Amino acid sequence: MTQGNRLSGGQIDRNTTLNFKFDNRSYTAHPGDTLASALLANNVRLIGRSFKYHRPRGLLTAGSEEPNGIVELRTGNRQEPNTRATTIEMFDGLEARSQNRWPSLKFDALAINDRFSNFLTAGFYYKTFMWPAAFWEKLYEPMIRRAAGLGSLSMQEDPDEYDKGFRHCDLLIIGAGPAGLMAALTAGRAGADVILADEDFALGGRLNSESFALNDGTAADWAAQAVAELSALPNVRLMPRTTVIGAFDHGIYGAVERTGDHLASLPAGKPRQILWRIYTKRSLLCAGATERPIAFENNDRPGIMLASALRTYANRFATTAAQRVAVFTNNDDGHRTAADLHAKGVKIAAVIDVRPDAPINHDYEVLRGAQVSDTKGRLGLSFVEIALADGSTRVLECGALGVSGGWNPNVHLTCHQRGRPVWNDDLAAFVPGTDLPPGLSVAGAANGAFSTHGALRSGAESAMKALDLKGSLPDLPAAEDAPASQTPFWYVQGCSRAWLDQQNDVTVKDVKLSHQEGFRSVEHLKRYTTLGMATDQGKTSNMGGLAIMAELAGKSIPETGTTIFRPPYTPVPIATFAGRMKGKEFHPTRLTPSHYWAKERGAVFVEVGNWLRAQWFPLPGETHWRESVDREVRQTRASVGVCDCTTLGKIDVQGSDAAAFLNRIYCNGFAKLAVGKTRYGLMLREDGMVMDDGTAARLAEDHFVVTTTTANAVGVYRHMEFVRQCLFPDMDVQLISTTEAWAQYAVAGPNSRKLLQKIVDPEFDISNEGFPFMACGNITVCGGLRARLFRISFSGELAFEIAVPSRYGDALMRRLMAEGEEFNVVPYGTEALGVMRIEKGHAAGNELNGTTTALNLGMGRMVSKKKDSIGSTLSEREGLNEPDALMMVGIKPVSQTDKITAGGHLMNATGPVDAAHDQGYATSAAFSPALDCHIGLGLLKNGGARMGEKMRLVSPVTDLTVEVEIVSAHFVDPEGERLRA
Amino acid sequence: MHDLVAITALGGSEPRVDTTGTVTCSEVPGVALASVAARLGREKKAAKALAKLIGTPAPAIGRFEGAPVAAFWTGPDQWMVEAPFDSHEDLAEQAKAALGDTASVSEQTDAWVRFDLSGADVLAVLELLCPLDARKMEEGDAAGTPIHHLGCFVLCRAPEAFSIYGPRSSAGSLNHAILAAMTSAL
Amino acid sequence: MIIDHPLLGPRDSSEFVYLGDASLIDRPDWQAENAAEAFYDYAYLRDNPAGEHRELWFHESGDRSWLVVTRNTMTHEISKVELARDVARAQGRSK
Amino acid sequence: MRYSGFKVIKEALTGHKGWKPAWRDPEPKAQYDVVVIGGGGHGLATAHYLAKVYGQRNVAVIEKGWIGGGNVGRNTTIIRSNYLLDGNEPFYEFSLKLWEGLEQDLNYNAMVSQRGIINLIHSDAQRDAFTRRGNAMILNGADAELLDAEQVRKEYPYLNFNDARFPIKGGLMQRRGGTVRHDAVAWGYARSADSHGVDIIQNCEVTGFRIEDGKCLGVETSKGFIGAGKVGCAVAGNSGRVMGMADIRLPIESHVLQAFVSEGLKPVLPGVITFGAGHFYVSQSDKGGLVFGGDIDGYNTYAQRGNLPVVEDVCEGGMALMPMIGRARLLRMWGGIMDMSMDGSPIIDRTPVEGLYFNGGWCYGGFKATPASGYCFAHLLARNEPHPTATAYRLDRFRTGRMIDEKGAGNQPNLH
Repeated sequence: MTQGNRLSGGQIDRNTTLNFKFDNRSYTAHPGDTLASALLANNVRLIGRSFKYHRPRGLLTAGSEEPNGIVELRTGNRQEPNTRATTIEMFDGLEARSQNRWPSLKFDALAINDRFSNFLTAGFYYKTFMWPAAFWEKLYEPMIRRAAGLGSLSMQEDPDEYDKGFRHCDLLIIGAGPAGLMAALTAGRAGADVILADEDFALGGRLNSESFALNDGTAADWAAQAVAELSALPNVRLMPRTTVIGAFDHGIYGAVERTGDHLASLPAGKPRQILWRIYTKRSLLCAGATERPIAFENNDRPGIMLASALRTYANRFATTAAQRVAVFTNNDDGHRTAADLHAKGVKIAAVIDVRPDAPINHDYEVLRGAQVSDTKGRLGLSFVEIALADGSTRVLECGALGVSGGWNPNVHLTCHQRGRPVWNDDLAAFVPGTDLPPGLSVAGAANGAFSTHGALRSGAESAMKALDLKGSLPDLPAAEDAPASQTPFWYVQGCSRAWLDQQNDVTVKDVKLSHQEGFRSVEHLKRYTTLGMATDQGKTSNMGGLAIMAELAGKSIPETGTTIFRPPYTPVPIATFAGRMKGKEFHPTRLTPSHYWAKERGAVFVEVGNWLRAQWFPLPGETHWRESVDREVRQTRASVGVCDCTTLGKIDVQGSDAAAFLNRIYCNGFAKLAVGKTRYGLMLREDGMVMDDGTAARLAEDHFVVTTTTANAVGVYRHMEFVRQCLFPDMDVQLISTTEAWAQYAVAGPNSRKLLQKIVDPEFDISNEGFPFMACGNITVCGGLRARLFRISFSGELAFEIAVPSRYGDALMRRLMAEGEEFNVVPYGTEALGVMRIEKGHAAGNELNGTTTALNLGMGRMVSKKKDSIGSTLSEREGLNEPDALMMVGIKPVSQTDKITAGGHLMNATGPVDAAHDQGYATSAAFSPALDCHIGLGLLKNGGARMGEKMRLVSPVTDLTVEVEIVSAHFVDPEGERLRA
Repeated sequence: MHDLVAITALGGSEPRVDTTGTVTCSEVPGVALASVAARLGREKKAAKALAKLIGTPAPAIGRFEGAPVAAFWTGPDQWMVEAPFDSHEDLAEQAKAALGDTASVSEQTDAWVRFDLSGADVLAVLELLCPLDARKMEEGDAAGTPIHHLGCFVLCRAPEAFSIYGPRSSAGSLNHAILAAMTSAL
Repeated sequence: MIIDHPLLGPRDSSEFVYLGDASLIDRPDWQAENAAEAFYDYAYLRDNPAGEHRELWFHESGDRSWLVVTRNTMTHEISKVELARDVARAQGRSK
Repeated sequence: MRYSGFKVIKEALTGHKGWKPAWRDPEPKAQYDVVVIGGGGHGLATAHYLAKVYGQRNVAVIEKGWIGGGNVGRNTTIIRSNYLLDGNEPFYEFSLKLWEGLEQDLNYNAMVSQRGIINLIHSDAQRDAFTRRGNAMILNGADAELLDAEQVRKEYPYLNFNDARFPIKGGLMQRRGGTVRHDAVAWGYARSADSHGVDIIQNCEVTGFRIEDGKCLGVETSKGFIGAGKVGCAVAGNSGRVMGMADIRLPIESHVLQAFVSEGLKPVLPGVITFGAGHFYVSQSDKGGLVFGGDIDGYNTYAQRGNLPVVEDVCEGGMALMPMIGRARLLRMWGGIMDMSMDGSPIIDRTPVEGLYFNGGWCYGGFKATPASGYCFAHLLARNEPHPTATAYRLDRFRTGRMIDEKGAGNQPNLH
């Protein structure tokens, strides 16, 4: 069958034929079609199944508010579940499948649920599946979960790219219907910086769906002319296929542009969608209105649609759902649908109008004061049963029924900042309230101006007002100006299985039960029945539910509640919010200056924050990482090793008050540090806990270089700026990060001086006398390159840190390796670094975990009581100074071969092993080549007084219990002779 | 003269240049940088001294001025001085000499990577990168902004010609982001 | 959100890092008799108002100024933005 | 009325005429023994345990809106007891045990679903920290398993094991963790409390306390004065506002936490996953929606809505961790107001005002605590002393330096 339901006219390109597949059957369509219109044109009414009862479902609407016509689009790793057929722009080769059915759409096994619907009422699951208790998780829940959900993910990585972008404008106009276009023309002609966004691929809104005239041409012609004029204005940006999804604080709007969804395939590197953050001075919501249905018995059969949707399909897409159509309405707009379809040659079975005084028509029958009382048709509508005004019943044969219960303004975005719409009695609908997001105003049907003239006028007026334009209104095209008053008619009395939420299968009966059981507030109603929780977010169902609840409660609708909406306006792919930040690009990668060299050396890298650092440097023949690490440690301690420590934060602290400033920042004293000297510094948070540690080198009277740990570099800088600007604003001190400016390498081991002497320019004396432990200074290397040298040691060996401008870091590392050959120099990575610092008993990240005090780390005496420093006062609280406070200790296995597990808990040698008897825990552990056994650092209650005590280190989660001895944390060279050598 | 050979921020011996459509992105290693922060109470003197160094009044908020030695505003009474690397590798020393004790100076040359982005459609690339309204930027405008989580500076050198300074260690990530935006937009 | 930086004009809040109540400027005197209690109050207790709130933001991806932003915690409306350094000085903080 | 499968069938066959309101809608009495402010999960649970366990039936719960409208109705429904510190772990394990018996206790199916929660590990330091935590859990009587990367891959093969920026190196699994149907928790507690005589009074806002001579005599409300022997405050994000009426400043700030749900999907995720290198955690509801969240927005607020940067941050985490969710659509986002405390742990304690008790500071961990919070608060209200599992949750712990800081973030609430 080829497009048997095509009508004449429309805005489709008949010259081009596109092929597509639905449920593996091939069909044809034309550019300008949506999947929905193409399916209707091919006489496909059955598209899906509902969530709970698996009832047959067809299209209800022609827009993004669609609850029923949702499909799985595309194939393979581009499979896209729950996609609204009404918004899928047709492309050649499109493939779509129905979902939530098995084995097939026509014969769905779970349709049996419909037979049991009387048991599966709202909230039934809260009342049952409780006995026996174990069955819930073993039987009931797995059963429910298997039935859950609609479409399926491919389970494969999404291959497409997504972008994020930022746009700015004076006026954002949301929606390009009559109001939006007129507003854009008004603002654009005045020279304002305008963005006009619309979710549709064709701008014009309902103008594209109507048959009436604007000026001398059709409404669609006028829309096309307006778009052409706007396109020519350099100050106006048109964004079709762009849904404004949310109104966020201070005039920021989120918008999703579908740049690739209408294409069969994307060119390489082009995004499928772009998430725009639009910064606006003012914004104008012209989102139109959505027709609302009427609830009646069995109103959910495929073929029963909103009347305006039937009209859109006929006028814009040149198609009809059936050749014989009836309309059920409570207002004049429904009659427009009948007239338009009739004009296109579709047989109108009748117009059923609840109003006794409905207008009559000579082309087809109008049943005044009549209501639809039931419908028939297994997989699609075939008959409607009508209760006539005189009490008799009549059955009409028809393949489609257009339903019109009036219109609801699309107020969604006005609610995004918790604004509440207000009830308008004339319209019998909620209209935007007064508490709109700041900067936003509303025009056109979204503001209750339902006639075309009203929308055009309101668009122009609102644009002028938003931009504060003077002068008279622009000329408006002549357009219909039908009165907008509506008399509500929500549901046919006596109906029971009458659907409100067609996707989630919420019926009038469920609302009644909800009321009966006390779930009467709107929020309770929604949550108890799941009304409005489906993928359409209740755009066509919330109002009906609310109206029925109001009637049951004997209150007015506004007394009962309002329906408010949250972002996003329509669902957005998760990938769109993520943009490019995925895979390896999730976070920026920071490379050290020696990275390319290390890569050549075959280093294994590890993520440390955003940095990639060399973890170890395996040599050929080494099969286990421990071999490499042990070698690096041994060789460093035996001769000399080099490690890139550029990642440590470096902050230049300058100014005449620099020393006084550091005195406040560090808990230990810095005022008296001599120029050319470095000192270890311990930094507390104001709550007395250790924030960070590092060194401060005094390069000049008014110039320090402060180092921080890699992890805390950013936080410490921020903290120092806080102290500088907010606490001591009159200190003469200036801060700047120089972390990246300098490539800094630790050169450690007994031969480190000898190695450095080969590259440090001869005029600089780096002998033990000329450059003693903790010395620092500006030097030059390799014939005049400026450099900084610090005699500090993390490894416990004689050691230096040398820094050169980063661009020379690669060359310096190569030079150190070349010059060091005679000393058997070894590059070492973060693992060996970690081993050596544990052997030396230096606290690092595992100990500086934000809950340790200076006292815990064995540095309690460093906290000076003679001066004010951040954290010193609160560090004195009793709870932080108890006799059994944790103290850092060393941990050694009693048996040389036992392993220490970081994260293991310390228990007394005898007695129970449980939380009540916990004595502390191992913070860090490593194999020590120096001691030839595993060692660890730990925090132990009253640890300072427990040296030599035998304890148990237990780690039930790794199934280990080890007998250990508590020892000093300084395993290697406790007197510090090596580093002073 | 020392004998160490520099590499660029992207790790090459030569700067990287990429063109997509009308837009070219060039890595620019030939630039020396030094930060200048006025000492407390010496703000006016520092600005004067800076003016002397760059040959034009110290840049106002959000601006850059001067050639060949230029400066851009980075914070209250703070600037970044920029000059050709070959002639000014010791820029920090020169700046310190010029500013004396009116300001703190730090070498910043290798703290940053610079990419120059130019071409007719450059705005379409920039709007995928940063929240600045680059359309409104004029020659001589400079602003700090995040690009893909990186703290950067964007300088408008001329209509359709911008410089982006980003953290040197993340040069690869920043370059990737710029090239991806170029492919996407052009 | 948009923070209207007193020097730079409107900037996206994602360029900033939030700290908390601007009362954090009022760090107590460490030598005062009630220093322990005053520091406890300073570090831990908050007015946490539902309404106007003065708070500290750091322009991390910008000019590295700390700002005092007066913002309504019910509506997010920002009524005032000041340089924290000026505020601190005005409140008598010095060195 | 007892709920059961039998009852459901009987009602189905007789036109559902017999269902009664789940709770009454009473007018407030002049005086109660205990008034609980806040008809959220914690307040309703408190009332339930007060009545059922502690025999206090002259109790009212007063709620300014509709019950269950706060955080219990807007969270990501996760339950777990994977805490590190001794002040916390016994309490949360007590809570998990109460969850395990909840349906039978309440005669209400809140769909407690113990499908396991896994905290992923991406670095050695993280493994050390999770080893310590797992051990602490086991030593406190909870369950924990440390998985290596291969074991994680076996359970969740579609996580990013190919080109992850921060590779998955393992995970800490608690199999007894899982999810619960959040609304049903509020309704179940409300129904049970009501059936034990508790008055649940909705649309009744507290406007002040009547305090004389340092003793709280009751609350002023939009429905008039309600006298009370004891008043318990359990209002989560509104703690600052309500306690401010009693001139009590708290170590608490109010922040917004956003949460997200996707469109309904056929089952993909059996349990709960928490990303260790970004802000993202996710589970799948029985209806098929992916329920996920991340970090708080980070600024003080009482507005129940957030902003785009955090939405993006969370989705970036999601895509980095499981790139197969890219084409799933985010359906709805919402925000809840979190009572972020100064050490990330809660407070259940007396206050300086006699007869006024406080329960709050739950940060974004309040939902899983609901049963134990209610139980312990009921214990405190009934006995005037803390429940044994909640002895550390003292209001004065910041003054004395006995913080319970799981994250080690210190006195900055938005970092917890």
